[in-house]
Amino acid sequence: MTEIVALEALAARVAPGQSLAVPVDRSGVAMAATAAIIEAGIDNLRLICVPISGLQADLLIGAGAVKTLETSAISLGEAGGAPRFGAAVRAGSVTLRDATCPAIHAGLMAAQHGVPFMPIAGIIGSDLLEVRPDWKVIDSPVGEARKVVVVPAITPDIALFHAPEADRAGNVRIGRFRELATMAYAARKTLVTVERIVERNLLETEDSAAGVLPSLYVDAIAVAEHGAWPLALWDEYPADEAEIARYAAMARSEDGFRAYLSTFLTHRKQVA
Amino acid sequence: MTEIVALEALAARVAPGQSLAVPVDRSGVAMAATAAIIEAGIDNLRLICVPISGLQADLLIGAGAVKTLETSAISLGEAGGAPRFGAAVRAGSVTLRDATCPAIHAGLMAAQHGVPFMPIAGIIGSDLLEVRPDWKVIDSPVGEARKVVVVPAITPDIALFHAPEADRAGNVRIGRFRELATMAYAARKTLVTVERIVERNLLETEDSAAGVLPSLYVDAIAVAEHGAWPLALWDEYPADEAEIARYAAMARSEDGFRAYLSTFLTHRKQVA
Amino acid sequence: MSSDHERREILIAAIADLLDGIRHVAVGASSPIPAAGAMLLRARNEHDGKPPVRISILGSQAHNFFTNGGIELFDCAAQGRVDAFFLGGGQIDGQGNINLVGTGDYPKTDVRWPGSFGSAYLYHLVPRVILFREEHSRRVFVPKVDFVSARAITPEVPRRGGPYALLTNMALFDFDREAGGFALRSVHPPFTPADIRENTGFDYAEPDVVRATPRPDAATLALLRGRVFDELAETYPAFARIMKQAA
Amino acid sequence: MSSDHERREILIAAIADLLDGIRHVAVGASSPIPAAGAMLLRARNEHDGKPPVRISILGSQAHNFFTNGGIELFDCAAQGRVDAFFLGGGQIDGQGNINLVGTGDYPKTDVRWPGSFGSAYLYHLVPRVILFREEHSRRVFVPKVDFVSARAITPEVPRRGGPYALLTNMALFDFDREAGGFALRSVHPPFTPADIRENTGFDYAEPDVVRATPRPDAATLALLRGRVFDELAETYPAFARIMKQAA
Repeated sequence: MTEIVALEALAARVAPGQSLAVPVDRSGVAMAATAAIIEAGIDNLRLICVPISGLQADLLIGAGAVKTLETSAISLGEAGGAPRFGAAVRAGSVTLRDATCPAIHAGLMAAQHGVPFMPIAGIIGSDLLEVRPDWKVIDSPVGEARKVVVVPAITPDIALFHAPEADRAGNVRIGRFRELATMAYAARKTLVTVERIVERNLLETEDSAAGVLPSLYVDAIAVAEHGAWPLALWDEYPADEAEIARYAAMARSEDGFRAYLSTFLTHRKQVA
Repeated sequence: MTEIVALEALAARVAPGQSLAVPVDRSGVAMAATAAIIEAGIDNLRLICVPISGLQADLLIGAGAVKTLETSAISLGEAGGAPRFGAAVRAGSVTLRDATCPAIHAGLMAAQHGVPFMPIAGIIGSDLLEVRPDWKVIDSPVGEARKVVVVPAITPDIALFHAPEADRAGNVRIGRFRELATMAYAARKTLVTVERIVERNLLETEDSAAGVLPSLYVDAIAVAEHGAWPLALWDEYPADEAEIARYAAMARSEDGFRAYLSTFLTHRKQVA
Repeated sequence: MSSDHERREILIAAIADLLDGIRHVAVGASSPIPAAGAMLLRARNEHDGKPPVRISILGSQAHNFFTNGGIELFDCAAQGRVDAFFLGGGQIDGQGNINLVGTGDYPKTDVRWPGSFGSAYLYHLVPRVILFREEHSRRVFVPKVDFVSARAITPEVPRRGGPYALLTNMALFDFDREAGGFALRSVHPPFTPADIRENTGFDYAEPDVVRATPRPDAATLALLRGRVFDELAETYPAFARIMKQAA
Repeated sequence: MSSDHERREILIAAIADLLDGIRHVAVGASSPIPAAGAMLLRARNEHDGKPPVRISILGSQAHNFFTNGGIELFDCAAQGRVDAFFLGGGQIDGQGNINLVGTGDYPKTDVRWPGSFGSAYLYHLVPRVILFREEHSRRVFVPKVDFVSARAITPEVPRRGGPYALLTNMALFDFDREAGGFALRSVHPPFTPADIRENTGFDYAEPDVVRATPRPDAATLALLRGRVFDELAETYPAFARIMKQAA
């Protein structure tokens, strides 16, 4: 059953060396929990971006928490390239597992369906196949003779995201952002931060239930108000573009990044 | 773009010999449209039950409209076995493609993802593999050595179901019954009957959008009030158990079935 | 056994015992006795301060916490999130194989049953599959099924799922995955081990002393006839009413 | 070209022309010019009584009619329901291959870009992929990309998708799938074919007479500066404001 815990306790459920799946910015990123993970010194993470990431990945990389990085892209969007990602690539300090968006979804779906792999359209001819020897090209076992790419199942140790609300039973509202459900189905444990806990049962009506991740898949929930800041949360609040631009500028240097990180962690504690 | 048409015009979009995917009773069965299809004399259908069926399949089989039947089960539920299905099996008048529920979902998902096949857990050792030579057992191309079943993509010519409501743009409310979306993604054309057309935009809010099949996947919609009768429609109306029991009793004989069918088709016209 | 209703109470209590220790049990549609067994376990665990039990009843509104359509139960089982499930069978054989398709030669079977449903899949994936078939006869329990909808043992492939027990109107069997067959655990009064042998078409192991399936004790009956039948009434009103009236 | 804003109007009109005949175009996030081109086509079709155009803008609330999460665009393309899409590239080569990963040797690339996004997939599946890259330089347009994020031509596998055209600040090229390369279609004033040759690192076909990319006509400009920039403001307020002010 889902436990409702404090943010620090939630972060403490992530162990060094675990694989951690996180969603794209627009789906709801657990930034407050990310701060708590960095503060707790959890490192050697194998980060899986579903299917891309930005500030969250760059902060974790800059803080030295990431050992391997599976992603289809890392970008700060309008604010430009992700500076700590770029620096880590140049330094060779993070092992890259470059991917393409639907391949990450397909890998998670393999885990969702309990199969070792998933076939996927396209990709043939891409150098991604050279740098991802775990992806295979096979002859289709059915239908007309043709090559098909297959990708192995992705079973994250932890899925982590931020959502507007959960109910007391641990059901979480995810709206149309169904990749959050896919992450949770695939992961061994799912940790969720929310803006608020609501007293009604989110599964009560057919309408409200359609956008819900059932508590069956949710191990722990922590309340973190404004928990996606400075990223956006759906139609709850927009991204703090100025803050992201400030990060982009400061994180160009290692020292600037350290200064930003220190303020960011302090800010998180003041809010909590 | 989605067209809103009359029920007869909707039924006329199904051509003899096409493959027709229909959902399990609880998801919303287009019974009024089924009557219109029978009335129009559309036959040689390749019926795909997602993943099982009952009265709808038995009526179509009894009316001689079905050439092949892909299903994981046909049953009238509390009312017992499906008599025309049983008779057709004994007579050998319908080609059976016996399946197991998740294999039908997996086949549709292969079509959804545009791949020729989908791997699926379990099944090994079942005689279904003997009677479904299109299902293959392969060595997993990734991970540890093991056998895995793969099923070919199912791309229905038509997906047909009944739902409570659609908006003017053709967005259809499907709630939690996401197999309806899977059917529509996989199918070449999707036909939907609804209790009513609503004036609001079903995609307007994050909450209402979560349970919507977008109009992109919907070719035509017809209004059919009480269009699932005598089957249930979600929490809109319960199944008419007495009517289904009456069918079960009458359809034991060919003559009884004919008599029932005649009344059923008449009833449909009176409602329309 | 003095009445249908007492027999059912024994079956329900036996199911609750078989489910002991699980976290999540899924129950098919139209399965009031398995559902009642699951609810009895849930009530008992709650009463005893043991871990909570989650019950999914397919097709039920009140006991449905799935939101991803018809595939979700199957995915959930594949993820290892379903600990127990119930399967029946038109035929069940001594190797634990079940037939939900029909008798005679496929496809023109002499008797045709609805079909395999999800059995071929779930039998591989759910650790405790409880075979539940009320009719105990040589027609049902055969040496070899005519069609294997789902096979119990497949050494050629890793699996966590398979048969755990077989419960009928007359007896309870354990399934031994090592031996690949059933062993009689207990016989419901007033039946005798000889009755079981006479009505079972397949061979099975039998201990020297076969115990009687226990009748539910007073505490169990109190829970069952009170809270459990009330909860059951949401999904199976007719069944719950009959059981409460008889009690 | 007298101004940034006129150049952009030419690009938007060129995109609308390239999209002519499609039913559904998807536009990536942060792509105001492609989005404006798609909206211009939609407005023009509506005005001319031609079939409606559906526009999906990734990450936009107003232009999002997907309800199945991040996979839906990709599934939709695989189902043949997306007719056109835009891709850029840190490098694009004469065979139409694109590089979104970086320059130099992988993984310790000299310059690292964000990554391949969905390109390796969508390039196979979307019939009209329009390569849109404003910077027209030998740094971008190279003989051979350092990393193939997505390959344009793969005879070893059936595909419906691939590059259709390449639009830059200076010129418009067609992609010839048979020949496996680009052909210059038109040059945006005031540039000359010689300017294009000088700033393009890969070889391409060039007709004897190269026409100038047409400036949008009055009717197009009216639609663009009116309705289209208003619609665009929902998703790209800053861009739409600048364009309206300049017009």
